Amino acid sequence: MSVLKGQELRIIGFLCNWCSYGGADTAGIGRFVQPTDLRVVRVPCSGRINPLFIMKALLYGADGVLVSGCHPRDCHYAEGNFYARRRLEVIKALLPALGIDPRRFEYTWVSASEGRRWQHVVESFTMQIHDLGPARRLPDAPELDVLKMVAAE
Amino acid sequence: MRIGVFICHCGSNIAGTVDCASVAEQAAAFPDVVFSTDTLYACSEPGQDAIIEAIKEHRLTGVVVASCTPRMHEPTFRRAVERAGLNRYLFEMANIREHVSWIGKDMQANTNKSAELVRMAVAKLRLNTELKPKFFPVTKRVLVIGGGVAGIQAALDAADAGLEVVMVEREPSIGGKMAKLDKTFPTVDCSSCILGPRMVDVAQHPNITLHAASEVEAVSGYVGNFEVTIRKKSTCVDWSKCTGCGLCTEKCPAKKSYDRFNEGMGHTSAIVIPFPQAIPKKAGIEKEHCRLFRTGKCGVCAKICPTGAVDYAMRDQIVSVKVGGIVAATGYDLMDWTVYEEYGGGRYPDVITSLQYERLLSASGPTGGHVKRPSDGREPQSVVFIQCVGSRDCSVDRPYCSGFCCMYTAKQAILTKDHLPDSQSYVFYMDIRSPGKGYDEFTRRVQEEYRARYIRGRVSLVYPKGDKLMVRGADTLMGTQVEVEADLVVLAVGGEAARGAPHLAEKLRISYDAYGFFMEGHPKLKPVETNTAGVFLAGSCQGLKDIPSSVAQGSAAAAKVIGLLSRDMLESDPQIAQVNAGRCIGCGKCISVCPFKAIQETEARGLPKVEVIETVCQGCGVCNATCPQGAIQLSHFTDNQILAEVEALCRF
Amino acid sequence: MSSQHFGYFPGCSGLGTSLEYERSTRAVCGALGVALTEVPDWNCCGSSPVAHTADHALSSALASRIFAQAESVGIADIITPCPSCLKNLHNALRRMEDPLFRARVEALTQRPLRRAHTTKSVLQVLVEDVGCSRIRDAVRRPLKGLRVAPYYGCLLTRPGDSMKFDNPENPVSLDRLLESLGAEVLPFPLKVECCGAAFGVPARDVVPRLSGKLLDLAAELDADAVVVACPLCQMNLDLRQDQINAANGTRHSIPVPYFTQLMAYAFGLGDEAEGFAKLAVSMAPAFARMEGRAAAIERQEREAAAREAKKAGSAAEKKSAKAASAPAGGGL
Amino acid sequence: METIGLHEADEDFIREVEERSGQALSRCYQCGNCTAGCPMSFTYDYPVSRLMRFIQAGRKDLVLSARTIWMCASCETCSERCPNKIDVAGVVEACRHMACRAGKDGVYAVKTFWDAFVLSVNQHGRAHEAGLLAMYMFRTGRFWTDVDLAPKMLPKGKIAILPHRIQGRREVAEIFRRFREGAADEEAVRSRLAAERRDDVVAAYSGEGCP
Repeated sequence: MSVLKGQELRIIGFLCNWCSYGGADTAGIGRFVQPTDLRVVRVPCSGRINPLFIMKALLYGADGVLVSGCHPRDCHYAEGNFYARRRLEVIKALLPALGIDPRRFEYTWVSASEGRRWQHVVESFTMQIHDLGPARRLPDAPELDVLKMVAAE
Repeated sequence: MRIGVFICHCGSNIAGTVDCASVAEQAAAFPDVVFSTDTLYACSEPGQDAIIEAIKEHRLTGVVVASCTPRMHEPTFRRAVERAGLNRYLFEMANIREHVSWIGKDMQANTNKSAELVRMAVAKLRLNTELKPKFFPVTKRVLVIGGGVAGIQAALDAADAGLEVVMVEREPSIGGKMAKLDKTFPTVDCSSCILGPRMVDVAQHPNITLHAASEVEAVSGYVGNFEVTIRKKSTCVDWSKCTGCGLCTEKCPAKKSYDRFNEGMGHTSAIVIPFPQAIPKKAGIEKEHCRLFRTGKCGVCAKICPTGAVDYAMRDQIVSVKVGGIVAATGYDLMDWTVYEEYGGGRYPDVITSLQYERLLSASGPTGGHVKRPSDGREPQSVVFIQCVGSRDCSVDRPYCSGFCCMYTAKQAILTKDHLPDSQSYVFYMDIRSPGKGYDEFTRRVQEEYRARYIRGRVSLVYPKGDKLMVRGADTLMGTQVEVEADLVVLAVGGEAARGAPHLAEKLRISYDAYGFFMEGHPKLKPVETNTAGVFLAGSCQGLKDIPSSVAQGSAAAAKVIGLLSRDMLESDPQIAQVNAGRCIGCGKCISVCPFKAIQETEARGLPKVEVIETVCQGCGVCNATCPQGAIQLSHFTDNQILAEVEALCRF
Repeated sequence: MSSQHFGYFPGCSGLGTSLEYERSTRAVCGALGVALTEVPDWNCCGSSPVAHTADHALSSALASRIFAQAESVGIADIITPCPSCLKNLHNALRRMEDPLFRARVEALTQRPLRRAHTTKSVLQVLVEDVGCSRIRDAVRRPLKGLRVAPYYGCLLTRPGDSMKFDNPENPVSLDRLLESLGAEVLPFPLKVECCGAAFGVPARDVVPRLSGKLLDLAAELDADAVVVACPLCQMNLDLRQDQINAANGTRHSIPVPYFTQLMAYAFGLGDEAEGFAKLAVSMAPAFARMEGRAAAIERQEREAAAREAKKAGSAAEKKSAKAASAPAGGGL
Repeated sequence: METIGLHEADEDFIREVEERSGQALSRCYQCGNCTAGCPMSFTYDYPVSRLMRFIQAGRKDLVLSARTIWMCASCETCSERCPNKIDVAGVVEACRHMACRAGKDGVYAVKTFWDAFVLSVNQHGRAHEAGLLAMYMFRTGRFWTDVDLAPKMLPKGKIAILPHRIQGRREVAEIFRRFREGAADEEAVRSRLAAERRDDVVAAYSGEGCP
């Protein structure tokens, strides 16, 4: 079992529970049609997202990784998304060094009321990944030292 | 682990575009899954019973339900597995409705995606552990932010139930928008007659502490134990001495000051008691109008005050208070209608807002209840009401219906006829929205009995011609352009979230929508809750509503707070950070990033370590992502658990 | 100043019905140091009639040739006095941002544009690039006492979303400009209402009705003149004023000068630049009224100044008396 | 009045108006603001808001034969004030273009005047006011059109008797010729671009939907 061959690519989304996961729910409740590629991992806060998650996902074969949290200043945990932003910027800057196209990773902010915005985010990110095509697979990617380095950022 | 998987059809909501039986079949092959089935409605009583049965029959030690969003039914299923004797955290959900079946119609792709989401849930569940909540004491006091009718209702209900209430009101008096209204629909009873006594109740209730002319400065803490800082703004009058005699307002020489309570329809003094029924009935100086503050010369009020209450050097005061729950009831403001340049953009004195018109109609208003044009004081004969100014209008980014304008305009047309029997009212409307008890009958009465002319169409232009205003609109039912000569034009200006609402939301850590309205916990089932435990909503801050609905929400929010604070101890969420002391190097990075100051330094065998204060930690996991050693882990969302989900997706 | 050098597109009417607009524009720009280089061998902008009946690609192709001609003398930014031309040049640039549309236009012109172009109205350049303070400095004969109704017409600021000039419903740039000439600018609530446009020829009842309303309002406000920025508006209000009067039974005699003519007058640039002789309704009575009012205003001002001086004098006297009687060191 | 069969709506017509104007017609909720502000409304057979409704209902013949689309002065008051941000004037214009293509007569005097203007530009490269007015009078037989204006204009030199012929008038005439021969037709241009492998342009265009 895998993504549908020739139709889907492997896209993982890390969504904070309070805003973006709610926004994705709102999009669902509104029946806003979206591409089926994305699989969502729910985390309490975008600040919970360890860079390791994203690096591992990309090295283990994800074609794209999307992170979405609350809008700046609207964080359920007051300031978690500020920490997230700093870390996610570092990741984006590091990806080329690992031979990964930085366009395979994006982060954005979607609130629980923004179903339409979520639909748009999913559509455009999925289109972006399809434009890039499937990523090179590293089925037995070793634990790279760089991962630990990133995690320590 | 022995895992059971339940794939919910949700009637046809999921089964319509997902082959649930196939998903169940695929799930049976996932690691540790010993039982897998599909079920019509997992959340129904037979559905839950079936889960409990299966747990017992197959000796399950973990359960996955694939159905709707966990934000909806995770608590339901956790209770179910608990009833079967499992720890409630040995449960995972896969969202195959909002994230799958409702956003696409491709059965094959949806079925496949659903199976993958179940695989992720199973992979995570295999690493789940039993978690047990802790208990902590609550502060039996509630903060009500906003002293409009919704806040007043919430405060009185909570206070009557025996809770201590702290009310914070930004304006110098409570009463909110309702205090400015002359009459209310559809009964046309006097607004201040029904609100006034309740305002007095607030002032006199032994359980209520009122801070008027005050704002919430900061909020910290969490449900049951919030720490609130209140800024009491300087009014330059010591309210402990002020008797509200009003002598200062009579003697104040700055008589031409902008009258905020009367929406600028009249003038007032710079030291002012907002209105006769004000609660508290205390004077305050509006510095931007006061001669002393503007020119350095005056001081009349200080000289005249019989109790010596005036203190020009008075400063803002900061007050701190501990509360267990918070009700936000900050109401609304009118949108800035001056963007409508085609209606004069504020340049024509006889084009006024409906709230300004309320003040002209009110016996306590600047004209003593005589309807007079602001420009020349003449009684208007022809009054044109324009609906949907700043409502249902994408061009000014206000696409929503304000909900109450149709009704108050009908009321104002009736009152116009009552005040001026020879007058003629014209109401330009797009649709008459009057769903409410007695509401539609009311909008019929204004047309049938009071002979207001209702014209279905918008107005494109208002311009002065002589001492009249020409109103050019359309009557779409006749299918033609129409013009009316008006003496007075009243704009039914739509509402928007109160000034500064998003800023307050950020302090309360609750969500708000694109227009600044606060987000309720669930649009149907949690109308007064927020996603932040212990914070509740009442009135128009959640979305525009009329007085009956605001009052109902005030009571509902009070009931929620009373329920919350009826317990002596609250359960803490065990999904919090935990420190592996063996791996911790005591670097303190987690301490510096924790938004709740829930981590503190400690020592073990002479080495610096950290520990988590369990009832303070809110479970955001920022520390987890910061720790260079992976020593601090967020329970139920550990690195390994999340990586297991990632791996389940990528490795297969 | 190098930034104040523009390509200049006079528009077809500048050679005929709006000669005075064209001439005064050149004179005023010259006086203010705005260098104009006429687009060589320019053609019709593809204005309303073409856009009206044919197709956007055809009208934009005509506009595109103008920009191509400008490129041939190294110019990218074009200004024009005519709002109708402005609208068409502006819309052509906006539509050509779409690659397919651009390809369609190029299929007609066979002359692809190589540079990024902009287009603005003369009014916008005078208000935004030159600025009212420089205009005020250039005034030799202030229009003190002249009561003017500023009439923008419907096209100058529309479409508001893309034109990005002034407020589309309540523009004030012309008001400010006329104020800086010293005129008394009346609030003219119909300042963006339509005058009847080119319907003067094919539908005779249109202009008397629409332009008639404007003249009625101007008369009600006791305006000496209605000041315009559009050749079509000017023609309807001025040239057709007798037609309007005949149709409506009114007896208006309100001159309708272009704002540039009043600028030329205020700057003292001479009869040829002012071109008031070209107007159908004479400006002479308006100027006579202006001078009468100016004299009255000056008289009042003189009297007020005298009163003020007297008051100040007596206050100073009192003050000095007080200071003399106050004990030493009693000051601040 | 005739009963209108709602099921007979011409969906292709609706789509074509939407495509040509770039406006989503379903956004119109019939508030009437366009009618309310339209200065030319008194000359119409149908006020603008009803025209919008007819388009929504797919009444192609009625719309393309309407006097309204010819009498619109393109002042854009409707577009500026539409609460749904519909470029109403653009929709009317699209209908007028379609009516021209469909060979509709339109309002004779108005169409003749526009045609005279276009012809003048075609011939000289610029519009020649006197010439096009003469052509208009000749074609419509309205010989007294604005003769009262001549005495006001002639002595002041405000009428150019002879046309200003530009040097590039042949170039301008070529533009008109290519247009008549369909060089700017969307389909033709698109397929030519595809042949030239200008995929970027084609893709960019096909992605275009409602604003």
